[in-house]
Amino acid sequence: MNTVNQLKMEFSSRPENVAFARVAVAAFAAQLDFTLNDLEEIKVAVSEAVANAIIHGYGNSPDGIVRVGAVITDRMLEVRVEDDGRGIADVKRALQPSFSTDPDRMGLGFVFMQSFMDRVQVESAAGKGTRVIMSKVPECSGAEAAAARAGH
Amino acid sequence: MNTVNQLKMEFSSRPENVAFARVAVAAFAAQLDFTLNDLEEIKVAVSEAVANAIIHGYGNSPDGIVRVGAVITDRMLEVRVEDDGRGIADVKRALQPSFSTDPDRMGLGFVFMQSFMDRVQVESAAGKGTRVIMSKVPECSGAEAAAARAGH
Amino acid sequence: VGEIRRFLRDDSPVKVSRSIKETAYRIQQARERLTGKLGREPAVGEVAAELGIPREEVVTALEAAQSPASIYETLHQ
Ligand SMILES: Nc1ncnc2c1ncn2[C@@H]1O[C@H](COP(=O)(O)OP(=O)(O)O)[C@@H](O)[C@H]1O
Ligand SMILES: Nc1ncnc2c1ncn2[C@@H]1O[C@H](COP(=O)(O)OP(=O)(O)O)[C@@H](O)[C@H]1O
Ligand SMILES: [Mg+2]
Ligand SMILES: [Mg+2]
Repeated sequence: MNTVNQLKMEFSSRPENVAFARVAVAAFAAQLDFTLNDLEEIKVAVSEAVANAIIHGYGNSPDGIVRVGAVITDRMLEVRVEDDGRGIADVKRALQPSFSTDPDRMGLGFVFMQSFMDRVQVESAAGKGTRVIMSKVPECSGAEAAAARAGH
Repeated sequence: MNTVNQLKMEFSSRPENVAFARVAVAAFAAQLDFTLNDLEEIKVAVSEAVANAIIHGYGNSPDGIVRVGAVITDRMLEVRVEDDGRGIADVKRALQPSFSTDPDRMGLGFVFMQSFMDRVQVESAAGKGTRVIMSKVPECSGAEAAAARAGH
Repeated sequence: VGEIRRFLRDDSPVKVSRSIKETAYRIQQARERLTGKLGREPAVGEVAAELGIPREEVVTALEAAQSPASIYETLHQ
């Protein structure tokens, strides 16, 4: 079985949409056998990526559009968060723990994404917008865990 | 203040996405001062429209795309549910209570939409897909209710 | 990153602290309390403020409470 369920969303770069995007992606992801803890982690990762698009990508202007895509295949969730904002000149540096271009921020967004998702890829360049692609596979759970316990 | 917050979603015409769309639209609508009861009504209306797109529009094939848009202005939620499916030849007849082209169904979907939303408009033609546009204004509540009581 | 992950898992404020059903129950209680106090149905923002949770989380908790057998049970805490 290699079914694919697809979701694409686009919304205004308004801060109130961070919470919306978080619960929407979690509601979609809940179709896979994620644990509660997994879903919480996905919510944090999505919040961080969407907040970055709004705050850094669009400099808090509400006129930008944030695109969030989610794909569910048999065993995996992939989430994309994209903006057409100012982009990141040095992606490697941006990914460093506690690096931030804003002295008031903690610079831990990418660290959270990397800790909570299995894989995180960042595509960006100055003036070219940013795309964050993250994926996560449910921990051994449900039927599978039962089967594992039963020694199958 | 006439701010606009916009959401556009596209997803596969799979039955599991009815529940997803319902929660996503209600979560987005929660930015307005709807009561919990209003939000329940919005969920039912969205469920019915999305279910129609999947069941009738695409004849339960999972390969179609359902588009759901939501716009929040200062005082109002507008929701659009669109499919590129088989369309409705006679919209007026389809809107009649208990009319259904499927003898196993109750034909109450449009009745629910019309009773739970303030306004429902259906644009469709045979072979041309279907678009349902619904809007709802929060009942007098919050600041406004307080102002009303204070006699403003 | 492995260590941070462990740290966040063990100590995160995000950690699952309350059951979904409990949150849904608290929402219903807040709703009744506010209805009494305000003399009308509270708006979702008022319920959220009363409980100190985001508006969106009120929506997902209620979905869970309504269809306890559904996948949305796993959605909210
Ligand atoms: N979507 C984006 N557009 C532009 N710059 C970004 C984007 N996302 C991240 N960045 C850059 O990467 C840095 C690190 O991001 P992050 O780890 O989330 O920390 P913080 O948001 O606290 O600054 C940000 O300070 C910013 O310079
Ligand atoms: N998106 C759609 N595409 C094609 N036909 C539709 C669509 N939505 C509704 N219809 C038609 O309108 C009829 C009435 O819809 P509804 O009131 O929801 O009742 P039911 O779904 O129980 O049949 C359906 O039986 C169907 O023939
Ligand atoms: Mg950040
Ligand atoms: Mg119907």
